[in-house]
Amino acid sequence: MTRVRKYHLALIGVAALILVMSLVRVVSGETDITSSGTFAAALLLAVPIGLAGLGGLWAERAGVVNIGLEGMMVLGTWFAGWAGYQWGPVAALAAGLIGGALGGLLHAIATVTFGVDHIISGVAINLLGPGITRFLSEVLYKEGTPAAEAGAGITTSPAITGQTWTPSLPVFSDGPDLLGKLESTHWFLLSDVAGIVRGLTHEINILVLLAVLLLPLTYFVLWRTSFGLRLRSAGENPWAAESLGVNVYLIKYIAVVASGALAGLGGVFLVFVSTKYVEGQTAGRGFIGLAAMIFGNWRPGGLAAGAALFGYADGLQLRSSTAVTTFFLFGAVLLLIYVGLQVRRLMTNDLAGQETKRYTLMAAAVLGAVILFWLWLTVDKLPNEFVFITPHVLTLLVLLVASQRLRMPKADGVVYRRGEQH
Amino acid sequence: MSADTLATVKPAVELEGITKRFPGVVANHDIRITVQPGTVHAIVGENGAGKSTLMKILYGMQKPDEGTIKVNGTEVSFRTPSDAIEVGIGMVHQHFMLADNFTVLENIVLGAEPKRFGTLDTAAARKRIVELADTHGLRVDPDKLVEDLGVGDRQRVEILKVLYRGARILILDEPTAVLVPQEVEELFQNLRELKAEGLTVIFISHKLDEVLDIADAITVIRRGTTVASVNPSDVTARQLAELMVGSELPTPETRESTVTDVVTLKVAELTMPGEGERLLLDDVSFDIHQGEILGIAGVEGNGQSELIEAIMGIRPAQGRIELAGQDISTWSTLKRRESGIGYIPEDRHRQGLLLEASLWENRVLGHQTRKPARNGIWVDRRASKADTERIVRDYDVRTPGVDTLALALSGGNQQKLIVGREMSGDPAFLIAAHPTRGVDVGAQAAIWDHLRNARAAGLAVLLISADLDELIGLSDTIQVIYRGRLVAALDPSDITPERLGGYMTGAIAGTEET
Amino acid sequence: GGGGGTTAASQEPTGAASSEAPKSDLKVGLAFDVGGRGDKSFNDSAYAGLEKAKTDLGAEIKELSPSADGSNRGDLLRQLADAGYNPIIGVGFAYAEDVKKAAEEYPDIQFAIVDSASNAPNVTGLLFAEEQGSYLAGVAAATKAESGHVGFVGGVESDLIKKFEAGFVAGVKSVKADAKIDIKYLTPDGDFSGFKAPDKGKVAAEKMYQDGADIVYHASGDSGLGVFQAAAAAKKKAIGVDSDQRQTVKETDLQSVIMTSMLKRVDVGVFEFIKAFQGGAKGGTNTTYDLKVDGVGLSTTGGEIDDIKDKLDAAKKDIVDGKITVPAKP
Amino acid sequence: MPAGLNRALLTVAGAVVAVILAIAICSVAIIIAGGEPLTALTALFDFGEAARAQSNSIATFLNRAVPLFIAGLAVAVGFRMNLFNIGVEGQYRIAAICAAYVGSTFTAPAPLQITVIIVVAALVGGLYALIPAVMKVTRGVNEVISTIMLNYIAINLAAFLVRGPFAGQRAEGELTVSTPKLPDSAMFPDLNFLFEGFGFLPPTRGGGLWGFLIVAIVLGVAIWVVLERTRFGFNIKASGLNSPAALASGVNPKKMVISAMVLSGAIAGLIGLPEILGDRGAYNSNFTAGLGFLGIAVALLGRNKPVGIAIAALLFAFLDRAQGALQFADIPPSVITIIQGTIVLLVVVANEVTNRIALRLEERRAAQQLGRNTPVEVNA
Ligand SMILES: Nc1ncnc2c1ncn2[C@@H]1O[C@H](COP(=O)(O)OP(=O)(O)OP(=O)(O)O)[C@@H](O)[C@H]1O
Ligand SMILES: Nc1ncnc2c1ncn2[C@@H]1O[C@H](COP(=O)(O)OP(=O)(O)OP(=O)(O)O)[C@@H](O)[C@H]1O
Ligand SMILES: [Mg+2]
Ligand SMILES: [Mg+2]
Repeated sequence: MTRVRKYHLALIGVAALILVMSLVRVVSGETDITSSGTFAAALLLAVPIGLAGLGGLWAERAGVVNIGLEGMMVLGTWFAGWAGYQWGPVAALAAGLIGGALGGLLHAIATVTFGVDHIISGVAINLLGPGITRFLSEVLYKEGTPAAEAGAGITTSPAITGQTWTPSLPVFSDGPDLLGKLESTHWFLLSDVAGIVRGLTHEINILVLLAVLLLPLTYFVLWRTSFGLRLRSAGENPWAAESLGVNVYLIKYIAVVASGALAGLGGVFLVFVSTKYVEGQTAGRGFIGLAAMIFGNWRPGGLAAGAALFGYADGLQLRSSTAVTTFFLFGAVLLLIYVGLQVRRLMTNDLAGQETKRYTLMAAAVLGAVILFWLWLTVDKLPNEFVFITPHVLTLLVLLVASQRLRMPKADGVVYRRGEQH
Repeated sequence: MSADTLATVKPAVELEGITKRFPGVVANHDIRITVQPGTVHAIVGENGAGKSTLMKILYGMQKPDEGTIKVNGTEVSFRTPSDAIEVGIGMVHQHFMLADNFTVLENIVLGAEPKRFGTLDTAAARKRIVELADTHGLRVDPDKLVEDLGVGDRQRVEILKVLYRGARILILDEPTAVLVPQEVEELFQNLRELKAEGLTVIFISHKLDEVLDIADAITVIRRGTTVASVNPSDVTARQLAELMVGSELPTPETRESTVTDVVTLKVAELTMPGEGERLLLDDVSFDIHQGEILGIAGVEGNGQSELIEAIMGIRPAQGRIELAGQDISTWSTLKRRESGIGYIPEDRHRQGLLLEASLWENRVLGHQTRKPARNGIWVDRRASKADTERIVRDYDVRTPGVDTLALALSGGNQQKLIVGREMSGDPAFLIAAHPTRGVDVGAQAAIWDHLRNARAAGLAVLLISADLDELIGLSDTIQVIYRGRLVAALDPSDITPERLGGYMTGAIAGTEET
Repeated sequence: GGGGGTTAASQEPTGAASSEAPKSDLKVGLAFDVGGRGDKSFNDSAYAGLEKAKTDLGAEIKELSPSADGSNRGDLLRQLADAGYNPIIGVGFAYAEDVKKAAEEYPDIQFAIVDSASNAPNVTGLLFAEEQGSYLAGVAAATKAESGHVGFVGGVESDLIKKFEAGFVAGVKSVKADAKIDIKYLTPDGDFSGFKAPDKGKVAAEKMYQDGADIVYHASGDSGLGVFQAAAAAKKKAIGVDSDQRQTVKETDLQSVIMTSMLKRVDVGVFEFIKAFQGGAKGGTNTTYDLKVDGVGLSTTGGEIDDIKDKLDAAKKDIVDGKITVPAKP
Repeated sequence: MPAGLNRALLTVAGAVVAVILAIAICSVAIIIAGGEPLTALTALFDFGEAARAQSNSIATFLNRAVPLFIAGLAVAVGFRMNLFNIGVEGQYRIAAICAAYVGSTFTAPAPLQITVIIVVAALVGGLYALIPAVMKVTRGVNEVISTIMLNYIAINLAAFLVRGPFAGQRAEGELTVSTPKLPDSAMFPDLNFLFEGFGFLPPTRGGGLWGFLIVAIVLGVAIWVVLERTRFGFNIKASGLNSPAALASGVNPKKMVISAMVLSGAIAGLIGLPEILGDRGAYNSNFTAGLGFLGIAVALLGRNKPVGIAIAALLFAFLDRAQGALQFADIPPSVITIIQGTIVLLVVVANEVTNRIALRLEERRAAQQLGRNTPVEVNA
């Protein structure tokens, strides 16, 4: 019952969001707000973040904080590049997964077996990941090696051989491309929806498909199977799990290794996009993924929303520095909607007591809306540095509004020892 | 049950020469116990006697260093709890082992999940749980989150967990510590039913009259060794206690009233909103006078913790709190403590101690801004250590020294340190929440003496305890708290634990007597 | 990470054993920019020059890479100096200060710095007129782009990359004053991940192509791969940078989209400096490798700009003759 | 106190074993890379032939340790109360650029000028750390994410400032963007005279030993005193060990979060100063980045205690210094990063193991002295 309602609420929310976006697009004339290109870019940029976040989710649901995602992702990129140039994309996928999983295994050994503080172990892995990969490059890709002949340098692997498959939604997003045609008409709402759908279905990387499928799969495994129940119990109350005969150590090992593999998969994705390993190409995405997961309240759906927000903001700023200023307008509209809702609530039921606080909040919201609107009118183009931080600022703002509802697994980050309850 | 029938049936559990050593401690030494099937077998002993350790060994959570375990006549050796579950042993732990964020159903099926096509078959699980609950009279809502449940419900969930696994031998480690008499009676009713169905129950409790009430056989453990096996019909509670400790039983009786008419603490119209419409505290008002101990009786979760925390300024609440005529309701916790409020928290490990810090640092805790701990912006280490030594002496804290880490002390000694600390600095008002919970009889008596002496010297005390004997014995007045309201004021001199329990569970409607 | 760039120049790395080389007591030290030896780019280009000095001039060489955060640049220079190397070359403008300090400390040793000017008596600044080469790239782009719409993707918004942008814009405008030029940088100055983000390069270039740009010029290191991919997907063209990327990029489908590349001959600069040192030259001057000395230029592999050779040559001549001054700042 | 001594000895033994193990593991890596582990080891200790090379090496080593030490301190202050200030990275960048700029706007006698710069740096770092602190106490925002986000924001902000409002003059052909040069009175006097004192050849200024070392030592002692001897330090420790207990004891958790975070940020603000006041004389785009992240490793390695952090910083700096030396020996310098990561991991594992042994010993000792380990004789 409640689940159905939640699901409906989410749908209504998405619909409302698209409506507002469409409105903002029409008012500002920035087509990139809902263009298929932006959404394709958002998908491209969101996937590695989402995969890292999924990695974090698996580990933290089992009670192990994984701040080493970045290091594991780096391992994933290197191994994917190394295997990919020799044996093709499938090998790259497998090797990247294994590389990340090895990082996860290290984390598991340190935190689960030796009871090392999770943050410390993660930090060490973040040091080790780049160190090991650089070392491997220095050994395997140095001048005179076969790899170097094939185009490797110390900072890059040779390109992956073979093709990866990029399917599209037939007829709608490809060939006749009905959605593309609809998008180019720039009709209110219709074109926006068409652009969004087309962006998400046109020539998508096969790994994107895999990554997107991993979200419901993770939900299914963690919330619908007995294995998932055991895994989550290790994050909520490992002692209870232990007392019921659950092998908590094993569960944690599996979870953390899977976590590393998922982060590694994020690395593989980066390699597939750039067709080769490029040193430093992860650029902190492991951390952002972790943030997306916390943002998403340790749930796959929320995590996807966090990654999507980040990817969207990043894609939009990359495509159009000016479109970013419409976020001012967007914020103003949201604040006005908030005020509207509050006013309606005031009309219908008069709750005494908290009135002054509510009025101040509303006044602040109105003021904020006015300021944002004024900013939107006056600012044509932000300095690039401010454009670059759009996703980060948005994340912070959303957290400011929503973070009090977050609830992390109860035994997350707790060092668990068999037979020692604290 | 006659002796002949017992002899023909194989014992459900036989423990032979069990020995378990921890670093520095021999928790169990050559333990021998035989438990007959279809009986309730009680194990009693002081704190730290080794009861829980023994049960953990029987449940496969710890491995014995020596000795053999036989279940239904066959020797077994457990590596993990699953091995024990396999042969039909289930355990309800001293501290609840539940995941708060899971539903009742999830907690119950964890580790023994019914599956369908690889997924968790919740429908089947729900059906089975409802069935079990019905047959054993253990009513629960399988889809509720455990965090929303009261203690009694949680206890039932724990028992269901065990039954769900088809256990024929149940271990209950101090199941009644947190229950009110009515709930205890309910539990015992359940246990009798289980027994009638042929299940075996091993039962641990410090409450000896309960033991005598329910048990078919009793084993006494002292310092890790079985010292006696007795028949409940042959002993009195007092004899049993003397077997446990080898000394006289103390009683928590107040001698003469020392209540004055000076109000030390005045609480007026204290209200604390909860989630939604429910109020955690609803218009709570009372006075405590100099030299008075006010006992608060109530089933856990009816607002006691909130009341304490509101008075301490840890949680915000509306209403007025006055200490010696001064309104302190807007003060910080620190200022309240400085102005003379002492606080013995209900959970010493959570709120009372820094386990990984030394004793003298624990002495400083809560007294950072006062002598002897304070010296300007500095912590006065020398004076703090000296004063800790005084507490160790006066309160008989058994420790090698004041630099020892708090975690190296036994529970009773930790509690004595906390009591000593909170009595230091001449408090005018003391909150004592479960001051003797889980503390053995010797330490209990010492703590009661300290409370009585301080009261005689004019201390006002707010006493909260689940131990109704303690509450009745120590208090000058008892207030009953029920769903955040004070529903009855009672005179401890003419109240029985049973009647008190009636008020606490709402079975008797609140009337203002006295 | 100073340079925007990819591979070393066209000359063959000579693997000749040093025993065959003429003997001399020349000891040359070189300190790379972050990324270090083997980056197939800026650093390797410098190394090619160094290696040529080894084979042609019989120099003993030592090359060092800095730590990942570049904090030990100054230290590397001193270590080379202490070990008796002379001359010593710092690769990348990030060395400017450290070279200056080291030069003061070791007045008897000659230093060179790539990509930065210097006025110290024993330092030679090896400068490249990226804006001139980029101007030609701009001319080529504007001439070839039928839509009159081109783009520029910069890796990091540093002043060095802005030189590329300035020259490119000037070149385009010289052909079509009303041309539309999209410009995008991937990261701000100080965050060098913009040289290592092919995905971002791809997104930025994709947008330009979708908006109608025909040709996109990149100065974004490894991120350029993304630009080429976007070009291939849009079936349009791109311009490479630093080295002849049509040769150094191994993927055949990407090679064909690289219309030309703006060459920056760091190898030439390094080698010429060492040679001059051997000839007894002293520092205190800045040498600019510009169009005149072919320190910068356009590559012709693939022959896609052969048809506009005249136009390019004319532009080049105007610059060399000083008729056109290409701006170095946007 | 023998228990304490025991523990210290155990800890040291554990750390030594861990370092040796780490070196062994890396030796394997070096052999795989076709190198000689022994050569690598000598390279670690090879401070050069010439007297000048040696003093340069020592200066490099110590100069690297100073910011690492300060970064470790900054991180540790938060970590001691389970406050994960991942934002040291951003805090020190913002602080460094503001301090460098403010310092360049006026000229005063050296002590005053330097003091002002240090104060500005601490102030800005503290203020920047105040943002996540306020977000945490008012809105419950997890400081790990907020500080990660603020790091990116700080990097961009610094890039904006150094090119825009805070940009200084540049020579023609100079591509490094930089704040205006600091006046000479802002440069911290170096400690090169020490070399003479020890009979080494003093390095020249720039390559010399930064005077900020003194500030770091003073800071370390001050932080030690604050953490170990004052009420504030006690409250931090209590909050870290058991926050509900601290709360019940009257410690205001919000105030603690804010003050610890601000203190952490203020210390973080100083991380960039050794480099700016000792060498560069300005903030520029080559300013050393990543010290905040290394600080986390250093703090954890040093178990969040000033002395430990000092040792950890020296160890890291010692290893970092060898990057050049290793290349002279034709060994990939990335083994240093591997050694560092391995050491962090192994040392914390060793810590964990020895800690457990020490606690065991302590419990046993307590039990023995109380005679609890002898079961009573029972006359059944
Ligand atoms: N894991 C452990 N490590 C070290 N010592 C332990 C451990 N568990 C128990 N002990 C010791 O074993 C002794 C017996 O403890 P146990 O918990 O069995 O006592 P108990 O009889 O259950 O006491 P209580 O009545 O307080 O529950 C205690 O003195 C305790 O010090
Ligand atoms: N899991 C454990 N690991 C280590 N030591 C333990 C463990 N459990 C108990 N102890 C030790 O047991 C002793 C306390 O035992 P005791 O049973 O007397 O108190 P307690 O019953 O645990 O206190 P409480 O009533 O709070 O549970 C201490 O020395 C404590 O360190
Ligand atoms: Mg106990
Ligand atoms: Mg027990």
